[in-house]
Amino acid sequence: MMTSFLFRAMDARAGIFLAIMAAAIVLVPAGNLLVPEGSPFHVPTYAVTLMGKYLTYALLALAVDLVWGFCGILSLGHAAFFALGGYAMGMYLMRQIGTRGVYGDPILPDFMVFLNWPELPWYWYGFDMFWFAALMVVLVPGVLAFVFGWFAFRSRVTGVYLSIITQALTYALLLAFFRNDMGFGGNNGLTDFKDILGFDIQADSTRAGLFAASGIALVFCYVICRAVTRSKLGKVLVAVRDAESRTRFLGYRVEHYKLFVWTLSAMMAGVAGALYVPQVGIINPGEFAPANSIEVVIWVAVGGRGTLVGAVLGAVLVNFAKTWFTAALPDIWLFALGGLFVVVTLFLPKGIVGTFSQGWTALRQRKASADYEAGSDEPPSSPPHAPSATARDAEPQPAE
Amino acid sequence: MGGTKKFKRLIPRDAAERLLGMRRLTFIRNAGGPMSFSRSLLLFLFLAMGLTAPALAQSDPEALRPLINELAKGKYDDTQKQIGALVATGDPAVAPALEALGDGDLYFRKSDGMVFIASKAGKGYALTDPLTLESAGEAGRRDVKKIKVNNKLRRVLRSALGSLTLMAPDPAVRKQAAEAVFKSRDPDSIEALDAALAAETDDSVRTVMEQARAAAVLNSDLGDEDKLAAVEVLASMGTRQAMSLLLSVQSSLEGPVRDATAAAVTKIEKSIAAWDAAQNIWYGLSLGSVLLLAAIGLAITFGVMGVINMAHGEMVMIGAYVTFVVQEMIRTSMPGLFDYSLFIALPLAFLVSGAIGVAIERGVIRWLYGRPLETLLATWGISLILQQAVRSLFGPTNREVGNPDWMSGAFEVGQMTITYNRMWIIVFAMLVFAGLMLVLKKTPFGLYTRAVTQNRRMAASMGIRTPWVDALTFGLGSGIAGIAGVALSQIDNVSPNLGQGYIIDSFMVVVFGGVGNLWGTLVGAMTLGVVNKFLEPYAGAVLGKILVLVFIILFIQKRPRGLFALKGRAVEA
Amino acid sequence: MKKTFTKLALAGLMTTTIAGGAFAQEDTIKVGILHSLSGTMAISETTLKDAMLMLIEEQNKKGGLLGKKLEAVVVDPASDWPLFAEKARELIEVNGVDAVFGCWTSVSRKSVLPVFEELNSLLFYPVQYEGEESQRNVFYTGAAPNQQAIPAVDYLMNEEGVERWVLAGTDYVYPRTTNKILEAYLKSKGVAEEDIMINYTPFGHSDWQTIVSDIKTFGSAGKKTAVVSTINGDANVPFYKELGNAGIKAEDIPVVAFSVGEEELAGLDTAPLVGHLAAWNYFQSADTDANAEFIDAWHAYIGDDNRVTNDPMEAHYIGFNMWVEAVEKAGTTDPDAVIDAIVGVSVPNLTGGYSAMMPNHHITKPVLIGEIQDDGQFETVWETSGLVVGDAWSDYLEGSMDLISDWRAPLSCGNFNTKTGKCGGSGS
Amino acid sequence: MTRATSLLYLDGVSVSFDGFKALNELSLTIAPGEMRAIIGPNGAGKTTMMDVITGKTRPDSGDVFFNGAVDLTGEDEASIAELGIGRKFQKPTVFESHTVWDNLELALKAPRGPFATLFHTITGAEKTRIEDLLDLIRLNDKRDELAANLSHGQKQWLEIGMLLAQDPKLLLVDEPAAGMTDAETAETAELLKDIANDHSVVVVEHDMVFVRSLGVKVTVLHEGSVLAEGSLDHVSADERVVEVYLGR
Repeated sequence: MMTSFLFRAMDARAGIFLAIMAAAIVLVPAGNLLVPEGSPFHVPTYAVTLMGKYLTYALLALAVDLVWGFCGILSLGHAAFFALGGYAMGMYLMRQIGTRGVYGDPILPDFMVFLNWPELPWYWYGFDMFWFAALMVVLVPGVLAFVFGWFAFRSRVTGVYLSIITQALTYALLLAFFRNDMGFGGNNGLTDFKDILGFDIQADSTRAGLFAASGIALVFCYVICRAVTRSKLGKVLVAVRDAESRTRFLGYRVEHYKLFVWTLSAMMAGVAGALYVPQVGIINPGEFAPANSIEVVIWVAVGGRGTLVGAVLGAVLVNFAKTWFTAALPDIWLFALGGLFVVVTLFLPKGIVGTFSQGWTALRQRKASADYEAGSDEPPSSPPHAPSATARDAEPQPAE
Repeated sequence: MGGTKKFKRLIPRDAAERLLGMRRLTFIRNAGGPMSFSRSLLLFLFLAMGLTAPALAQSDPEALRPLINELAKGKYDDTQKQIGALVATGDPAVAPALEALGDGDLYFRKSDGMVFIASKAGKGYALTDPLTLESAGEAGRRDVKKIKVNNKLRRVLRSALGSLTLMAPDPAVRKQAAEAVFKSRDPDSIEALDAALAAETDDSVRTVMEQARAAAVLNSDLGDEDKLAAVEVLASMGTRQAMSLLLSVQSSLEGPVRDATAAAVTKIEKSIAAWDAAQNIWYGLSLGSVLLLAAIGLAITFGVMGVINMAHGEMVMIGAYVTFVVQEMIRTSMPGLFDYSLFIALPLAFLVSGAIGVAIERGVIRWLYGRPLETLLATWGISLILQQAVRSLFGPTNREVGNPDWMSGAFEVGQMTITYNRMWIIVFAMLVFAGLMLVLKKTPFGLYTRAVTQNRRMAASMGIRTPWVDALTFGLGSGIAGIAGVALSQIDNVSPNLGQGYIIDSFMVVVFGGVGNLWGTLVGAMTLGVVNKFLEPYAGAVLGKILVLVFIILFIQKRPRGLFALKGRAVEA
Repeated sequence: MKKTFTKLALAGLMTTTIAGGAFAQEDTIKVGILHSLSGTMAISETTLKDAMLMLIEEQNKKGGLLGKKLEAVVVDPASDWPLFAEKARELIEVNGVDAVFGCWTSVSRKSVLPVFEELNSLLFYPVQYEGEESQRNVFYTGAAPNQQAIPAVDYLMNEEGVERWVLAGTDYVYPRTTNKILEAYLKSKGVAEEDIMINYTPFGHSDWQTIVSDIKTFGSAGKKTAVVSTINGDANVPFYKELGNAGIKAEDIPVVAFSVGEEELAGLDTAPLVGHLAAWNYFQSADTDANAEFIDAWHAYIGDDNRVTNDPMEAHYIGFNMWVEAVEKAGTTDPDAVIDAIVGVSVPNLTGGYSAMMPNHHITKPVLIGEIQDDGQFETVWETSGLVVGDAWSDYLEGSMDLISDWRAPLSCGNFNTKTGKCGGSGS
Repeated sequence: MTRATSLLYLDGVSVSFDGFKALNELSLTIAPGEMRAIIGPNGAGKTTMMDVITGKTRPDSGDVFFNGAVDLTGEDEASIAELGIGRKFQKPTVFESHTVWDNLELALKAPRGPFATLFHTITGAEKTRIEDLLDLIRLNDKRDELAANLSHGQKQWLEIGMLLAQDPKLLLVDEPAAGMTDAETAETAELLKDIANDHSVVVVEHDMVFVRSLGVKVTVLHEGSVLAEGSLDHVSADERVVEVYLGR
């Protein structure tokens, strides 16, 4: 059963994606570790870390695409799950510092020492073990998403209302984690990590390893997403997206489906966050910022909603543009980035992948319909209403 | 000129002049201009002292000069002694110098230690002789040094003035003088107060004087009987100030007076607690009206038109910057208009933000109708661009937007303090809301807007130019946001980040109230404001805000379409 | 397809910059500037970027350094803390800068610390901060708590006779630590628990009605009360506006702030605030030749005579000159050599004295208390008689009172425990 | 007929929206195997009645029973659908970005839980059933077409096909002939009659010709309650009905 379940995930597009990812997972670390510096094929550590970060963003975008692109749940709060996963990993990394902190306290992290915490708060227990932290990475975002979703979907909160309360969720968490009394280091967050699983976190090989781990996680989650979206459940999700009450009248418990995919997506976001933290070296409440969640949605939109590969592409491209612009045009890069968003919406409404595959299909269909006799009145384009049907769910009601 | 302002309020010009009418002194005529009034005030001060002083020495400027020049030396403690010495001469000719000292305009020349009154002129200073008040040439910025004053010296001056203006002809001045004595609690002024009370005709001034006397009595070494009476006066005052005073003397008292003080404090505390609740509601309404102002434009662009307008905050910001530009122009060309700057800024802010709104609608949003989520993406891009544009144009730092006089200060209602700017903002928010309702319900434009948003195709087929209605509606929402920016510039930073701070709150308000319903926005804003302000004293500002957010999340579970949702079949059509 | 494209583009970008860097390195020394030009911190940090560009330009006019021209490399970390680390790495690895001047918030500094340590480069950090840190690659040219907070409290106690204290701050590590230190300090001076009120607000808090009224209430208990404000940047403007309108006068309840400088006051009408205080190591009003020169140069550079100068700018001025002198002393920009050479380097500050780099990588500074004037400037009403040495580890916090820092050989340790005689904190 | 022997039993059902009474003490009974047409002017409460039966709207008061025993007022849409009540909307509602085949597959009677669907693989029996349905609704050649590309009438049929795929005991059909050509209308009437052979059907319709061609018992709704009941000829002879239909 499982094999057929996973086998469904494959087609040409997925094949290309997986091949590229496999190449990257092998070549980038190899280029960094094996090729000597100075060679044109050497990949500098800076680039490895940067690309590793992009991959975690891509995983986050994938998670958002799963709920938004396929189920029509526009989450403006996914960064919260990402950050929670990041915090779980950060807590593990903090505990690994041990006596190497500036105060040399074997148990308490530095920020607790100088703010006079007498002992480790209970919720920090267990995070000195990797397996426990790894479990929490998926469990904490998963449980939060489950509880939040259970209430919200059962109450049939939909559209913008749902989007805005996801913003409220991440905003509330932002404020909560800013509080020093919470015991997560306040604004400074968790930082100054030393090693992960015994490997020096600053070593080139660890960075290459983290890159590879991010790549593998991305591939793994991609395959899961493919399998889910191409299963009958995936069809139900799209049905929910396009005509929620029709789906209900067919006897599907829409809230269960939403809850399933929402929780799954939150767990993926948590994994992304956990891989992000050791690579950038810090986790702080800024990651909960509502604007971050909006940005993720934008990555997905740029790449192409509901295409999975598009989400990955969008995340990598937008972040690459950001990296480039902030260095090349430090004073005016926001013009460039803002302009990019406007241009993409106006001229590539289906995102990059969506537009390309639409063009591809149209080309093929034109060829096909030329082969047959032109008899149909309807142009063989893809449905004009498909995106707007989902958008309609989010459309607010007009004034009375 | 903080110092000047403070003195100015104490005694109006005409009163001082009437008082001084009989004696024409040369330096007053010489002084002329706007300065003359505070000079006369100080003169009055010395005249008043002269009544008790043994002799009013006739001025010989050169005899005083060494004393004046002394001011250039030493530290604050020395300055205090030097001021005392100057006052002791009883010579009115020292007044201008002291007044300049209070304003921070007294300088000394480094080369010879001579003291001058200096005012900025070009890159350097124009010097005035502090005794003859004749021009004494100019000096470079580095040639002179300011004689410093600090809070302590300002306090010394304030209390001195207080006990000496108790007999002024203007009741308002007498009242302020009595209030100053109340703050200084100087036992030496009891005598002066008794004299003033005997002559006092105005009841409200008399009350304040009695309170001031009570304050001074408690601070003196008079007998228990006097003190008990004083405690009673203060207890009936019931204010925080009175409580503060009672608490401060409590430890130095004994026996029945001490008990009476304790009882009085308890009594005041009780009455204050009741007022606190009222004050909290006021704060809540005030916060609510800020939220309303921030959200009401969004209630149109998002609520009515369905555009997820992430650039809404930037429209507010642009309104604030319009206010800045208007004030800047007024400052440089017609300073007299400053008090009207907001009225000039309002229509301009509406037009500028509105025009930008129309441009955005025509340029971008009109291509995106029916795809609200894509408006989110595009308007997010626009908001980045607008922020950066303002940053490039006006710089990244805060710009100063001043409060006109009628927006400054506060007044008391019972034990509640109401600041003028908050009060006007509440009034303004209500006016904007009422105006908007009027436009939407009673004008043809409003009718068109409602028609188009309800059924675009039908409206179009009835001959309404839907594209223009769209553009103007978006312009209206943006213009309203611009107006909100004028109001918010009075209480918040004017910086490129201004809009970012309000965007999330605005969305919360609109969604909480029920998308598409202006009344919902009003009630939503006020509810969130009041809830927030009632939570804040118990939970603290941070936790209070978190609780409000959790409240919104839970509330939406209960009413998935906001406070004022439409019911029935139409909702899911 | 897309992956390869990205990789190609990235590789392309990097090879050009690396090649460019390598080529340029022949005749220039690169200096990185790591200040946010967008996002929430742009409001404060952009000025520092401009100040650095000015200092570099002036140094080049003087003939550069070691016979080479200096070249500024500006990046925008966009108030995004992880991005700070990424950009720091980019500056050092890709652009090959020899020193970086940057960061404002503590969290941004914490974020880049491991990068500077790993890549062994230099960071000059110009902002007053909470202390509790001393790192080999970082030079702290802003004030440590003992160079700002404690003198300010002393002033209020001695000069204004304050007995009751409101410690109001934004909820993050600098106010938390500072207030912790102050609380311990005040208690050691005999201030009772109930005479201290501590209040924290979120970042960017804009509705101060409740807190201002709380301060009023707290101040009406019959004892002279003062507010010690560690409220951060943006939130100050609405705070002071509320304060002014509520009629809290400096003569009654003075507010002393550690994060409010000339730049913050530029957004305010200061007439109602005259007499409120701030503690810094520099005020624009400092009456010295060096300062006048600096202000003139700044106005000329920025092309606006109304722009103000502030304490962190002076810190960059000092830090940059120290670096220049240390490089000249060492004859190379090699970080290890500069780290060795810079301790003990003493350069003029803008308040008429000299500041020296101490072995703990903090510098000596005078402490000034200023009162706000109606023109948006501060007037110094009190200053320390001599220079105060920045103390990395507070003497008033339990965990750190035994720690010292000395980066000279043979100790070479940022957290040497004088009790255990070991490097590496207080633990076992 | 009593509640126990009925298939659908509505008694004294009232629903109001903001003071407007959409249903007013409505009572209606459908026997097993019966086909019933419901007519009434706009606003008579036809769609609201459907909403109440299918669990979309909760009645303010009154009883709704299915199969004589199951209280529908306590169930949600999904469980009512699982009980065997299928509903076709007024506006054809199909899953536009799915193919015709997928639309039917989703509607097919099968376990409805997320985990069941996640690991579901289509069986031979299911394939045959879909093929049959495709023939029935005459969309065999469009099976791989996206539903969005179908004509209006084809969407109506697809929706009816989806209804049948659910294998319900009771079909609620809201204006099946709206927007159809005369030929399509006639075909639809035939289709419904076929279906009525082994299902109970409630048809809401405006089109009198269509109702007449069904030839079944008619209930007239007006202002939220039953105005008249009987054969079409009987009710159209009723003066009140005539007044309601023509008098305004």
